[in-house]
Amino acid sequence: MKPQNAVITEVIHETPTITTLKTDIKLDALPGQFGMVWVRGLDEVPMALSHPDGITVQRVGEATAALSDMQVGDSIGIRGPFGNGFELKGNRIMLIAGGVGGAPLLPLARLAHSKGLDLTIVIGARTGDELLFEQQFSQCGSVSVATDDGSKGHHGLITELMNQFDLESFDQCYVCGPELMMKGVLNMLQARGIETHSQFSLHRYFKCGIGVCGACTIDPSGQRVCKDGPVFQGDMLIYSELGKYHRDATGKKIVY
Amino acid sequence: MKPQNAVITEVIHETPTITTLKTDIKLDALPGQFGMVWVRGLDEVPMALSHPDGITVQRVGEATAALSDMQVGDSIGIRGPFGNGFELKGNRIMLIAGGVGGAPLLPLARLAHSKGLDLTIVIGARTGDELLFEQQFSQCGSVSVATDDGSKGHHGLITELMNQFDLESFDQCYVCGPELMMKGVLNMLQARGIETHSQFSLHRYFKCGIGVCGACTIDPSGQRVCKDGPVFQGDMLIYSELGKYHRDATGKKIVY
Amino acid sequence: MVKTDLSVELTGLALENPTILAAGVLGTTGSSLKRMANSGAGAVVTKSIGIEPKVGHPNPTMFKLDCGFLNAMGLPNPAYKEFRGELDIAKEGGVPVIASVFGAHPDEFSEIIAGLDGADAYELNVSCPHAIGYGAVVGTDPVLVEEITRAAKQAASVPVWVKLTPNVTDIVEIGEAARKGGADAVVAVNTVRGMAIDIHSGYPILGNRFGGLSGAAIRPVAVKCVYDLYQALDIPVIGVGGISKWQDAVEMMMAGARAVQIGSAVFDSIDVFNDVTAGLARYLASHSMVLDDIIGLAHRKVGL
Amino acid sequence: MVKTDLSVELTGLALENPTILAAGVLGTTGSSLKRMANSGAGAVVTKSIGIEPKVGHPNPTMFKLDCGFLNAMGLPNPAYKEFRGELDIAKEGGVPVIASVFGAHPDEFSEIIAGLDGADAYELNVSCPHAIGYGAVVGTDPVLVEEITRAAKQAASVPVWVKLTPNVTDIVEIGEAARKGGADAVVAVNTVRGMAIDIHSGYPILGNRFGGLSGAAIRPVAVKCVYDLYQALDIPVIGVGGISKWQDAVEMMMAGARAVQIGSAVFDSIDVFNDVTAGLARYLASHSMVLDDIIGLAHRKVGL
Ligand SMILES: Cc1cc2nc3c(=O)[nH]c(=O)nc-3n(C[C@H](O)[C@H](O)[C@H](O)COP(=O)(O)OP(=O)(O)OC[C@H]3O[C@@H](n4cnc5c(N)ncnc54)[C@H](O)[C@@H]3O)c2cc1C
Ligand SMILES: Cc1cc2nc3c(=O)[nH]c(=O)nc-3n(C[C@H](O)[C@H](O)[C@H](O)COP(=O)(O)OP(=O)(O)OC[C@H]3O[C@@H](n4cnc5c(N)ncnc54)[C@H](O)[C@@H]3O)c2cc1C
Ligand SMILES: Cc1cc2nc3c(=O)[nH]c(=O)nc-3n(C[C@H](O)[C@H](O)[C@H](O)COP(=O)(O)O)c2cc1C
Ligand SMILES: Cc1cc2nc3c(=O)[nH]c(=O)nc-3n(C[C@H](O)[C@H](O)[C@H](O)COP(=O)(O)O)c2cc1C
Ligand code: FES
Ligand code: FES
Repeated sequence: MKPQNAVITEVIHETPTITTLKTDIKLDALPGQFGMVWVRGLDEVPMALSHPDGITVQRVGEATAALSDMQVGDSIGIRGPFGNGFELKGNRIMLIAGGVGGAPLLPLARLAHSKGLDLTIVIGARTGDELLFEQQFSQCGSVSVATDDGSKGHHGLITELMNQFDLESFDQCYVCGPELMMKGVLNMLQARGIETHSQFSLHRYFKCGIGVCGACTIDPSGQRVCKDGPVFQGDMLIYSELGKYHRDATGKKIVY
Repeated sequence: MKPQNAVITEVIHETPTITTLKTDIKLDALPGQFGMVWVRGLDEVPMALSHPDGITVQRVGEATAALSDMQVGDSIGIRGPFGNGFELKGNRIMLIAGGVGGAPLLPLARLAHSKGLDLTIVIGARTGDELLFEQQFSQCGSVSVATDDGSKGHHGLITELMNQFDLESFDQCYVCGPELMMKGVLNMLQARGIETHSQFSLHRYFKCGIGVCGACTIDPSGQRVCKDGPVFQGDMLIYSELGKYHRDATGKKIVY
Repeated sequence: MVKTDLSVELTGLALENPTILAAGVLGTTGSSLKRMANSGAGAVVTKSIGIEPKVGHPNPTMFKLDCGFLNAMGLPNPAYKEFRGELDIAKEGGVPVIASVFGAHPDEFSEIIAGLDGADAYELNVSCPHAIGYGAVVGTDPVLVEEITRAAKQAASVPVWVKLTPNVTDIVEIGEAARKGGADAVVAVNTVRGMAIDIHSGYPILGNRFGGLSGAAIRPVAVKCVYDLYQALDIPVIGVGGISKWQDAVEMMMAGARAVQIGSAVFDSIDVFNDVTAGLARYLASHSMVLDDIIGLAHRKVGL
Repeated sequence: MVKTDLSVELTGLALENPTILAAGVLGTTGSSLKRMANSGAGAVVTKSIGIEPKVGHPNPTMFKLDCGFLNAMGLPNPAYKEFRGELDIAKEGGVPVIASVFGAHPDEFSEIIAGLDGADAYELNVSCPHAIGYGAVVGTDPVLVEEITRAAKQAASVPVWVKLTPNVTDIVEIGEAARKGGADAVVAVNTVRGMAIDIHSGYPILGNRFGGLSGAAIRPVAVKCVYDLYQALDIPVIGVGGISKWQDAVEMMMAGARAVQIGSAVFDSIDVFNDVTAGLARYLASHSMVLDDIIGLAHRKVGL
């Protein structure tokens, strides 16, 4: 499909580096699915659909800066929804969001809450100001917070915070955040033998976004993050490149 | 659409020059619709779908000769159904078939009969042997026959035979046959002011068969016989080229 | 509601709207051309007319694919003498009538143009991909294209458009040859060479074995050709290839087309001209733009 | 039920079935190539690899159209030194691995081939339509194609295939140049040049503005190219372009392809190789034919 035109209707500054853009179009997406967001004349980048009609962008480079600076009335192109999305399983679930990783998890939290599920949500950030969607998540379940600098909640890593819970008591864990954090979470789950009860949303360099070009495939399965993912069950990732390396736009391996 | 493959399952010699080919495919056609019948390696010609699974061919030239000589197990290609087909109107109807013009009218007779309509069927041919579908038509309504040589039925033109009927008493007349015969019928209906109650199936040189190339358009309306037709209401034809001229494969006018 | 103005001046011709019936489609007779004018076409192009009558290739001559259409008509036409009278009837449609002309060398083009007097413009078909000794052979040679255009310009007292084939390594080279020969506009594109085979039997489906691809399948090809020609030439480009919706017309005009031709899409409906025109008008009104704003817009967006 | 034999000998390589993963599609990594081998491909072709790392064009680099796909990846690749290791992983898939190679002149091709030792064959991409200074520029010049092929043949101890662009006036001329240079097979076709414009903004959609059309839209174009090449050359032709169903593979083989490559159709399902193979087997069985019976059948039907 060609990109749909989406006009910005609302700009919400969530944190000093993260901005939500609401638009005039709704995409009928599953939680965890993404869109290819086109900043015309510049670049097209994958973004989780944090809202049916919106995305939540962390400023990291050129395209995300342009998005973060958009005003109401500006427009972008969106192709999607793409990818598989999260699958709700069980009654008692945990969501683990690191930084902008909260973006794909917010619609999941809302869906789970609307179905009456018991939600425990662990969110982490570098610093208190950067916590994403704390308030929105609170409306869906009980929220625990960790910050690297201790400015809010637990001082330290999300994984340390997770240790305070009886992880085996959750039917499913849903995870999105920086790769090394996700690797840490996966290790914890694996240590407890419950990695099959987890779903991770991965990040790789996307070109086509539709499963054809191969830019986003991961080793050793050859699975395409854009089409077979971005959500993978934890056990599928154990012997994978996750946390070891990823590839840049040329296809070259970049070691973490 | 590409041609469908149709394997000949039955060959019926209807008259010395007319043959019905039954095939292993059924086309869901309205009476009066046609198919483009491909004799591979030779030509593709329009043929009324005289049966859901068959056509009825008069030997006139190369393609029709090849079709007439086909054996069970041979195959042809068919694109279709194309064109508009006849529209059943009223309770008491007359069918007027000259020669192979009976081909598009047979499925109409069968449909009308199945709906309990009152059918009067007038069929004509050069000679008695060449009368097409006399028996099949008899199962649908009362049949009158005219032959040019008087070998069967009325000796003379179909139009003379029609004079024996109270034409105004029919809700609709359906006509297919040689062009000058059709023109004669149209004149008769027009003289009685009932040309709006008639439908004529026309014959013009077809190339594309799907309304794009323009080979089959008639003057002065520019209507396409293959797509807007082949069936036209009588009044649409009064000031037309019908009976005056048609065009050959180059587009040149050939005067009748 | 104010009616949006879609009129466009094209090589001196005044078109009420920028949609034109493409050559070879419903252009066999004057009546058919008139009907298309009455169906909303801003101008109509005749079937390509030659010097001698031609019956064209054996059937099948055209069929629909999942994506687009294939045809190999083989330039059937009754020759210009026989066709001349159709022009007068076509002109009763009240829109410019463009005579499409094909030949094997410059003199033939001149002779036909002289014989088909009364057309509002001529479109030189130097691009038919499936007529032996004509068409593609002619249209792939820039020297010949320039000569033919020059001869046609001399013979004609009205504008001359040159219709280009996409089946060349560099369409701009041919477009430049046409411009040098004096073309008032180029028309891009004719069909893309293609072929389909009947898998039940192994026979090529077209009577001519191969032919030209048209319809939605070739729109991206046409858009690219129009884009390149607009960038290279200082004469108008008329875009044709796969237009069936108003969105397609907008895209083609943004690529640089001053007007568009529509061919295969009459398959779906001959109302396509009215539909495209209505959509264009709505688009322009809702964006507060006029036609000139969208013509070539893609070039201005990327800063040429 | 006896399993129909679909194995085919192709330039000395033994393929279990005649479906091959096309270059640039899911061929960025060894694991991905291996996965496609496991999904039923009879052989796999890598992403085109060059001499220097390239990030390729900015996104959007590919999207789906109503008819086909447009892409302008811009030959992203990590250069042959970095890629060498992926070949070994790919070979674990158990099917022939063909390294696709691109460059600007003969020496580059030689250097890359020497560096990418271990491939079962090389496919020379002289046809990418959207890499400045590479690809189409190279692939449209018969002299250069012949030289590149000759240099590649000298550097390689395994078969060399040459992949052709359809964006030329006469693909047979280029195919003949490849054959003269010693090509073991030609592969036809690469993408057809094309472009699409975003009508909401006027921007060309592809980051590179224009790119290559693939998928169903180009199948008739590819079939025609394969038909012509089969007729003209005495080396095998490998058909690629728009194949997504077994019927498409039958058609391409009837046109003359000894094997087929499948690219864009992985969009619908990576099971496409198994599906096409299963359909081919059913077709042959029900017609009591073997693969050789359908290869080039369209030529035999019309008596060449
Ligand atoms: C499935 C998925 C969902 C995502 N969802 C979100 C989200 O909801 N919110 C958010 O802020 N970010 C999200 N991202 C990350 C986002 O795509 C990158 O931050 C963005 O592409 C950076 O672009 P840039 O031009 O600003 O940065 P650049 O300066 O171009 O690059 C910075 C880094 O961003 C990443 N990046 C750049 N281009 C791409 C690309 N085409 N594909 C993937 N990564 C790229 C690379 O790691 C690169 O090193 C998601 C990524 C994926 C794969
Ligand atoms: C809508 C329609 C339905 C028809 N239904 C039947 C039918 O059910 N049974 C039947 O026997 N005939 C039917 N015909 C006529 C039939 O198409 C021609 O008899 C046939 O095309 C002759 O082909 P040929 O090669 O045998 O003859 P040729 O020697 O090629 O030509 C003899 C004459 O047949 C006509 N003809 C040839 N090719 C075509 C063509 N492509 N399109 C139209 N006419 C052509 C011309 O008048 C020509 O002068 C129908 C025609 C039309 C338009
Ligand atoms: C049935 C048919 C006949 C055609 N005949 C001609 C012709 O005689 N002369 C010509 O220049 N182009 C001819 N064309 C090409 C069209 O004018 C047009 O360039 C092409 O079909 C692409 O446009 P489309 O996709 O809108 O059909 C023909 C096309 C079709 C489909
Ligand atoms: C995303 C994408 C990337 C491609 N990259 C290459 C490439 O690197 N080298 C090459 O020779 N062809 C490349 N191609 C062309 C394909 O190999 C193939 O020739 C073309 O897509 C037509 O086949 P298809 O219709 O099955 O996709 C690419 C095609 C696509 C869609
Ligand atoms: S980004 Fe192209 S396959 Fe995933
Ligand atoms: S035969 Fe082509 S329009 Fe009727």
